[in-house]
Amino acid sequence: MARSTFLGPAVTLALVAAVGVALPVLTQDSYHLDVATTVAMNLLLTMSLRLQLNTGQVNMAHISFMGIAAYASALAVTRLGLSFWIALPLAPLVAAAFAVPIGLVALRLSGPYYFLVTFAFSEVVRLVFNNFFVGLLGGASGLVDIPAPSPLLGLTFTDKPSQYWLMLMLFLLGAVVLVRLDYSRFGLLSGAIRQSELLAATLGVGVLRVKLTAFVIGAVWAGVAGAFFAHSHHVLHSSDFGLEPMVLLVAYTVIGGVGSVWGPIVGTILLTFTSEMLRELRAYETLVYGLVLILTMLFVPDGLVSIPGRLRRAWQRRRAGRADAMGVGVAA
Amino acid sequence: MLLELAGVSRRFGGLAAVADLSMTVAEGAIHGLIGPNGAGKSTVFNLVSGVLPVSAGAIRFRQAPITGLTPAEICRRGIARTFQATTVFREYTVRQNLLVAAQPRVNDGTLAALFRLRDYREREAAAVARTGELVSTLHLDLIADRMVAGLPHRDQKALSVGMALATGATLLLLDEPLAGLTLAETREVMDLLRTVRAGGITVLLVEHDMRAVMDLCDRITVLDHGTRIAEGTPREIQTDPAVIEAYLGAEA
Amino acid sequence: MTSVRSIACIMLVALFALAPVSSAAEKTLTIGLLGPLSGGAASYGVELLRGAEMKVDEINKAGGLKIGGDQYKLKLISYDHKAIAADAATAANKLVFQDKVKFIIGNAVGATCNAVQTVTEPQKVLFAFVCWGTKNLGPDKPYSFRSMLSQWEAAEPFYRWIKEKHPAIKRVAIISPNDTSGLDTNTAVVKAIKALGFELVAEETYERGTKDFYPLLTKMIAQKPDMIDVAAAPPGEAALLVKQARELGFKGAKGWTAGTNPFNLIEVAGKEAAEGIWSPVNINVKSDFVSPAVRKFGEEYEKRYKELPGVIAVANYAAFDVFTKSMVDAQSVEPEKVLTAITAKPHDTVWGKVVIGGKDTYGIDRQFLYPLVISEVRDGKVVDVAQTVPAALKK
Amino acid sequence: MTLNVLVQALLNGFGLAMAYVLVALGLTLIFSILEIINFAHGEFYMFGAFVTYLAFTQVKAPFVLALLAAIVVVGLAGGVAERLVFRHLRGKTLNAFIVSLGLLWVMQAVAQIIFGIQDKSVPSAFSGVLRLGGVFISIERFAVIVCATLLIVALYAFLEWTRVGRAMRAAAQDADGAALQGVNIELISALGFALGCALAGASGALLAPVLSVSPWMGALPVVKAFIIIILGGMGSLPGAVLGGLILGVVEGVGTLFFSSAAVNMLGFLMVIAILVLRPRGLVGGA
Repeated sequence: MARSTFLGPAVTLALVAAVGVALPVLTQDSYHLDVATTVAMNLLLTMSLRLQLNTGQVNMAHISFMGIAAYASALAVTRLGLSFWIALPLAPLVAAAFAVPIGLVALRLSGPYYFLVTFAFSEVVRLVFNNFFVGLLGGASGLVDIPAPSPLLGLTFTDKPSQYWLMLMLFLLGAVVLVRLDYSRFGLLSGAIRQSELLAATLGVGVLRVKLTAFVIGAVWAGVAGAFFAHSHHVLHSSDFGLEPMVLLVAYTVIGGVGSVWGPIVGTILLTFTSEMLRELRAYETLVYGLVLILTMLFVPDGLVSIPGRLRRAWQRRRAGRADAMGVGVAA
Repeated sequence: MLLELAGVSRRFGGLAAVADLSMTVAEGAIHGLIGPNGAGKSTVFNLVSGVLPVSAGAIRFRQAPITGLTPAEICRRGIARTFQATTVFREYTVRQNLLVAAQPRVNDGTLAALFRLRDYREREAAAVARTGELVSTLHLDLIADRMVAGLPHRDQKALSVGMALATGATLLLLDEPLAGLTLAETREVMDLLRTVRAGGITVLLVEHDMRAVMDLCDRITVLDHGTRIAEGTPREIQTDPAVIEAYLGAEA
Repeated sequence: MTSVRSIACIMLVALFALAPVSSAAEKTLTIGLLGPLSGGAASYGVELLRGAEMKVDEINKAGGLKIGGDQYKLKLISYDHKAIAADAATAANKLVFQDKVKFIIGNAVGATCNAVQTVTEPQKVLFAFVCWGTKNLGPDKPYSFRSMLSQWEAAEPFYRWIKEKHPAIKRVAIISPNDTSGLDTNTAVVKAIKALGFELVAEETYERGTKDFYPLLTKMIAQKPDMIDVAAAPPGEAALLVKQARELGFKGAKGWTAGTNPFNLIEVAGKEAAEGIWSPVNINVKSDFVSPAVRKFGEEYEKRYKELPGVIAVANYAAFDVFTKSMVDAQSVEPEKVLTAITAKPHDTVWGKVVIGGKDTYGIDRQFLYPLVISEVRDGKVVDVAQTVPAALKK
Repeated sequence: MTLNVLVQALLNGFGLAMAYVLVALGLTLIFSILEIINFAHGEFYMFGAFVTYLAFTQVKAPFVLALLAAIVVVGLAGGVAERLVFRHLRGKTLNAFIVSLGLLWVMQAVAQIIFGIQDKSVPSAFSGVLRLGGVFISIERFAVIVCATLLIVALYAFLEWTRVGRAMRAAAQDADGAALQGVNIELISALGFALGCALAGASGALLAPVLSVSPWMGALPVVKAFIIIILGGMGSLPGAVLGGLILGVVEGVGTLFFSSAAVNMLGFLMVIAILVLRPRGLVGGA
């Protein structure tokens, strides 16, 4: 977890918030706002996914927790008559209730087995959304007519700008929590586990505890994104929580850089722009997008966010090289 | 006795890396563990630190059994170790490496961390303070904030010993801390080990530099093919025929 | 300094002066299109696109549309949503708010239509599609049209024809993919079967992309059906179903209620397996039942794309036809006016006469109704055997 | 539920199982040597199918030649992919996942651009149907069972009795250990990756005439391969065969009693159950 960002966590976070706040002032175009809302939602999803990827393994179930919370929130509002503002905090807890058992199972495994058990779980959840409890979940034609968030303190959330503001606030809340976590002992330990799980264990770090915490906190914030998604898209379908959207989230996070809490932000924004730009290319879109993934991973394995760090270290090494030559060693 | 191994063995398939080994380590001593390559020294470290489960026998620390505990639990009981191939967190700075090791007994309470509760802040401050002390005792001040990946091998070795100390352990298992060091650096680390012993910390030392072992250790256990062939003071070990035979091959 | 500024002003004034002088200004009307253009369901998306391109090029070659004193050239913008609901909503947003389209003609794969409608209905954008979900049309969705006969229009007349021409068939087994259109097709076919006195012996669904149907077919054949209807299976999978059914010893009749492209089915399944399969919804561009316009369309399509068109390509071609003719009738490109023009009277299209109906099924007249041609595959060729005209057209 | 139907259901299950075992063996071979899961493994299966499609339609090659062509061409492509891309990613789970995801999209897009979007049939060297009492199986499928089994036996022989094969198994057990014994790891991992892809290509070639070809045909077989290696245990050849048979029986017989969605879910629930009880899979291979 590279602590040494240039500007320190608080300033960087403020910068991100400033850009987010400035955006609706710059453009009222609903398409831009829609893309911006999706980006803000994906930022929350990738930052919470990074928490878990940072321990070094690919978790394919993250999108399922988003789905579970989305359906839970939609049903809480449409069937139980709860207000959105009650469903919003409850839905992530439902996701967490699923995340604890699955986490305990998955985290005892490593490498490919972890990937496969989370993949298996995500497919079971997708199949349930598509084929089972059809009366409740809407089955293959999806859950439709999910109302927009009910008004709060006189504010309504039915149009694009207001939904953007809501998602931006949810993202910033999540970002603050995730950044504080990252710059705390928890962040230090999960980064240590990623670099060498054995060394961390022999130094007294409760590896399973840290990993499970990352897994469940990740599921909670994915749940928040899910609740928002349900009430802003008004339609839920199993294809939104299948393999394709999940691998995209992993790509945003790893291309951005798993090693730093800022990695997913860089990855999500750049890759979302790339795919929107490539939208006209149709069949060539997936071709170019695939090449972008391959080339980035080969030339920048630690993700785009590691580039400034690498440049600075190269500069530092050149400076230090001169220092050693002058005999300023360590213990002399 | 601080550490006791009773009839400990570890088999990999047919091969017995450690066979029915019994030995004890006195508190406050520097206890040498020597033997030719493949004698099972690193395996003993892996068994004591919980990285490998024993095939048979029991290990007791302060009279309490620790066989079967996880490496993290054993570390919290007070046993820290380094690895033969110096393993450190390469993407972290020196200070961050020490900080990871500095709080084994603190539960990594994330909620506490989240809301910066008072006791979390105190323990965090204590850890940072301890890290500061260690940086100076290990003379790592100049490179304290440099990324470990770029550091020369000797600094990384010093850091790995420092991290073992940072856990606040009372028993250190050091796996060849002097390997690859110059004469000056070897003397430097030996002084460090003496100050560590003076601070009441016990050291179990695996090392091939015989002069350093004979100079440093209070007692020495000699392993060959996984079993104990001798134990005693440095002088006794130097004159023990079984040891000479194991090291120099059947001369006579 | 001042001289430069004054020259600039004079030029500006001149520019404005010129603008209103030219009367018949050349304008562009942008029309949007969505669909799965990659992934498993891509054959639907690409056929929609090709049908649209054919009509747009045809109109532009003939000089465009003459509306309200202006000459409009058509511009087509299409986006790929890979059959993912959230992607479809984002693409729709881009079309409506970025590209400022007022008409989206063409979309496929059920769940994506619901998602797109959350954008097009509030923005009063006219939206024509071939999605088969029953919830896609309704009084609460006045700006949405289905440009192709769906299972609700085809199942009942199809099974009525079977009852009359093949009375021996009593026991029917049906199978479809387990997505929106698949499940809706099964529901419609079951309703028609029960209403006409057939016996439903098996109703199965499969995960889209399945290729090995031996297990499912074994279960269905064990019920001894007289006929297997591969309902909403796309051409590739329908071909594998009939081929494998034959391998498993099934000798009975074969139906394909949602048969969109029998030529592709014959190519993949082979002549023997495809022999005798009936489908009510497809269009055979080569048969003598159809109007010369369709035959011409089929030839041009085959020349341009080296493949025979499926019914979806013809449907979207006809949808563009109806929409553009209505714009000329209404002499406006305002969705409200074009909407009234579309629903005002029947239209002459490549299908022949098309009426906008379906009130009894959906509660609103937004379904393209045109003659239903039932075809049969004989010795590798698609032969039209019957034609039924929807009640609304008889008036 | 007559006996005929039950026997037919069992035969359906075993029918194509061996071909999916080939895909699983390729996946587990690559994993054990390079410690990465090749997410694009299904696309090499598709590649093999299209090579056979071209061999039959353009060159009218006989069945065996088309199968060999698929194995060689896809194997070479696998070797090139390893040399260019995958050898830098040994053990880097996250990076390897993203690279193989990128490769998946590239291969699907290229196939769509070259071969278009409509499913295509591959003429089969075998026609006609075998009828044993009330039970049916097309000769085409019977050929798949025979060829796939022969290929598995050949692979087993190669890994057991040839020098390169044993070196591969050594590298699979412990890459560093093998390197110490003079095994040329660079060469072996390239050959291993090539062989893994060739196995998938062979499966694609065998199944192309039975199941038709399309650019997206690789998605389902790779999921089946995932399930098979979990049932059988990663890295064990007999385990993969056992896993393939179990999955075949579950799908063949299960479909008689449950909906296809429920049978699909059963496959994934088995994976979860096994990983909870035995984290290394049933047979618990290397």
